Amino acid sequence: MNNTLIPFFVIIPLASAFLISFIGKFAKRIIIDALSCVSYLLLFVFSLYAVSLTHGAGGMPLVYTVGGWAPPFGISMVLDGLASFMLVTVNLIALCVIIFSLRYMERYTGKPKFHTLFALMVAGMNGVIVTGDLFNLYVFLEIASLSSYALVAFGTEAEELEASFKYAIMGSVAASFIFIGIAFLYGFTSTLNMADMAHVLSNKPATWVIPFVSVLFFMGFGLKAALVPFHAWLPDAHPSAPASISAMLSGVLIKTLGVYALARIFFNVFGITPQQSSVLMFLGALSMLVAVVLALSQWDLKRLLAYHSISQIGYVVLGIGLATPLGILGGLFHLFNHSVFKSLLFLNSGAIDYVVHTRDLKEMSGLKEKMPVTAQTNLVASLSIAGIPPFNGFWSKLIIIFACIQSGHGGYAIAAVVGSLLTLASFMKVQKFAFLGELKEKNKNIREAPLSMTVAMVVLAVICIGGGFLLLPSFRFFISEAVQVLLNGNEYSSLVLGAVGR
Amino acid sequence: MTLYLLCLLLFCIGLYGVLRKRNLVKMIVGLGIIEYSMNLFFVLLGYRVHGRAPLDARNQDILNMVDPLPQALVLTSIVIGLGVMALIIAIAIRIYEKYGTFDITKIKRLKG
Amino acid sequence: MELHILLIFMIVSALVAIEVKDLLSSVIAVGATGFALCLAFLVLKAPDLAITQLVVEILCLIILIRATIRKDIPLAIEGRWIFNTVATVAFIVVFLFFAQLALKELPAFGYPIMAVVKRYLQEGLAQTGAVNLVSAVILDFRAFDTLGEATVLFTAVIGIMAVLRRPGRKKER
Amino acid sequence: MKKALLDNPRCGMSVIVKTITRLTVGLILLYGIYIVLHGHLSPGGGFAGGVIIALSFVHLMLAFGKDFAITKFSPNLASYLESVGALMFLAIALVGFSGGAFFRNILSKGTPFSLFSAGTIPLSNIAISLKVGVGLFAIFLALVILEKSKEEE
Repeated sequence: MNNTLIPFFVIIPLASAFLISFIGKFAKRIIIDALSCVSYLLLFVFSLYAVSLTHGAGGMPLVYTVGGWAPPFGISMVLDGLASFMLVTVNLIALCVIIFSLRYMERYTGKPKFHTLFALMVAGMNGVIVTGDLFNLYVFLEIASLSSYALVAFGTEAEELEASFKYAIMGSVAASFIFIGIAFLYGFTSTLNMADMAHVLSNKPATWVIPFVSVLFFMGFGLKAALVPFHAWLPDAHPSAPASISAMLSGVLIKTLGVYALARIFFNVFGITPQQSSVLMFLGALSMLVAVVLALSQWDLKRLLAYHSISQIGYVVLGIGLATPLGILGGLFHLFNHSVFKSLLFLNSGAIDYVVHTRDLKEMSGLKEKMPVTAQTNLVASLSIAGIPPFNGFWSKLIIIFACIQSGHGGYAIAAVVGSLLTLASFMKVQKFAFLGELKEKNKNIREAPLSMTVAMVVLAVICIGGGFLLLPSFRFFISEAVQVLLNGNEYSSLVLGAVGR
Repeated sequence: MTLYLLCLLLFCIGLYGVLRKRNLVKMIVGLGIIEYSMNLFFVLLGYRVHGRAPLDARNQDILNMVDPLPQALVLTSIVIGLGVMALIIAIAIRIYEKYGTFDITKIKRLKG
Repeated sequence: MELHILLIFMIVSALVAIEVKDLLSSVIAVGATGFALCLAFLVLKAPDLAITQLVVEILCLIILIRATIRKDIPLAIEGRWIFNTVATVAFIVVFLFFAQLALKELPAFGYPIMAVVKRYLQEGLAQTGAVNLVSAVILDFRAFDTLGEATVLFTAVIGIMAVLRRPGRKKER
Repeated sequence: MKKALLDNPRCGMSVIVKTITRLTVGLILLYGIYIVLHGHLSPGGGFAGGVIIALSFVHLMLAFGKDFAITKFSPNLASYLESVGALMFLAIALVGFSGGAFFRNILSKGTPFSLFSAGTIPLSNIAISLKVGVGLFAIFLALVILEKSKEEE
């Protein structure tokens, strides 16, 4: 009964959220912090165990039927290579971010509410990842989105509220597109289970339904992933949130709700067509270039990072959109790497904000001598995001560029190289203005950020340096099994339905 | 068919309200209309002619029922809509408190 | 037929809600749309939804009216309205055209496929013991959705408490 | 103290509204409880019933003024009770593990059409109604308190 593990990815954060809200009024701070940390640690350990389970199962997914109702009658949860890959990414970042937040969030009031909302966000993301049911995916997507709307406005200052309002409106419109798409699919196939739906769709000819639903899903999940024509909310929402939340939003939320859901539905339910794949590639390349150009002119550190999130999401979508083994490998590997270094960069900006009380690049300079750990980790992350060897970002970008050339899309390869160079320029600016140069007079008395914050940053920096080792043959199964799930396409349905009885 | 199209027209009207109006309350109203239309659309998909409500009775005259699954899903969706709506209204009230207006052209502090 | 009338009424009241200048009138017009939706649910044989929609609508209206009452600031006159109208109408026409193509491939109105649902109808009472099949679906067959739904509401409540609390930040030392 | 608050003409609406509220609010509450308990037998269920229960309190508050409700019920207490409801529902789901699966309906199904039937469904309805009713009332209370603190500033 290995599959009994699967529902706990949702149960643990939910129970943690409810319990924190229950005891939050009278329990000591330390108990709440400990409860929170222990639950994310458990989740991380479980997700590592899930990787070994899926590896042991040898390409077969594990299926858990909630309430004992076999699919398609009840809701099933599916754990395969892609799901366990995403679970590790999400829960790793969540663990690091919550350790960082223990001190950082002391600046805000209402810390139990923060812990509750954070746990609900993690529960929503884990739910999206493990679910095998389309409507269930929508419900968990709404949980994660709703908690992120509230977390963006957590400081309750004017700008934060405004950004949150904009984000909430755009997010709800996106959700309504997704809902209408699900309604069309239900009317057409009369089932909601993704495996069963893939089975029905492959046997039922359709000319207009699938393209129409694809456009609805491109708009809906594209808004959630902040691909370029739909990106307007992100540069407001991500900088306005507390730094640890920005790290979660940019690091994993847009990827889980946007890229993962998009990939799962297009590859495994629809069985991707060349048209859909070219739309994905075009959106990816467009986001990659437009966002990085916009980022160059930013002087607000967090805003600059937010634009880079859009740009890097472009790389991921470009890689996945190629739909070749090498392209998907690069896309998914970049997804993992971007989660790590972008959350590290946001945590750095949070540490600077905590110590110097500013986000403006012109206000900070020469922080290197006073904040060595932040400066070094930031250097590592900047080199990773710019794609300098031997950091992890280099390997994934290299694979994506190779995959573009291999499949005959030379133009996209050049675009990827240009985007990478512009990223490097933009981060050289960050290094120059934030860490090098003369220390400002008013910053003479600052000290390095507290220990819990630096620990989280150092862990992420180590992963940035060592990330390239994931490509070694003995570790490669972590990513290559996820790639295999997407390459299987429509066979997902027979694999999942076949695994139910076991 | 006409019913579906009318329903999607209602969806477009809501979308117009959200995207084109420059007032927070109007945007919330537009969002409400979007939610009505999407819920109605899903329930329309499950309707069956001469069907009856999905409740078992002791002595049944009409045997075919309408599809209960869309109704269950829309029940979920109504409650989700209520939650989203309430949160957005709360944020709008806080914005009104800070700026003293619901007019978005006077609020715009962020560049976008 | 009555559905057509209800839908046209909903469209008209939605247009009024979007276009009217006074905010309170707008909120009341959207309330009218909601109650028409409630009637439409009754016509569509969905009594559960009608009850839920009715009470949710009342609650939403109370909150919205409290938010907008005494704040009837006239709307700013918008520039470029010709461009906006043309763009909007063009979008609606394109959207409805493609939707119409896709809708042709769905089963006709009133004749759903009901492949999965057949089993709910046949065995629902025996398997779950619930006479109300919608209840059986949301609390037994698809109870996990309901957990999610309850969590959404919980999130909304905690989120509202978090957004409305003051002060948001502690004073800097 | 309570009596004084209730009859104070300066808070809340007019005497007519207050009198009618006194007569109807109990009925509304009872109707909500009925809807919850008969969720598996007739249309309605935990959500609709929970909202009706919340509405009966909102009704009381609108008629008798803010101070009346705030003295008896704080948003903190409300969110406390709400998490009780949420934990109850999660516990019902977890108890299903003893029957072999998460959310398995383990109790006896009973005879159809009777109040005590359908296994865990009525229990879930009660948990949800507690959560929804208290949660929505907490939202309303929080908004009212916000307005009140604004007036005082």
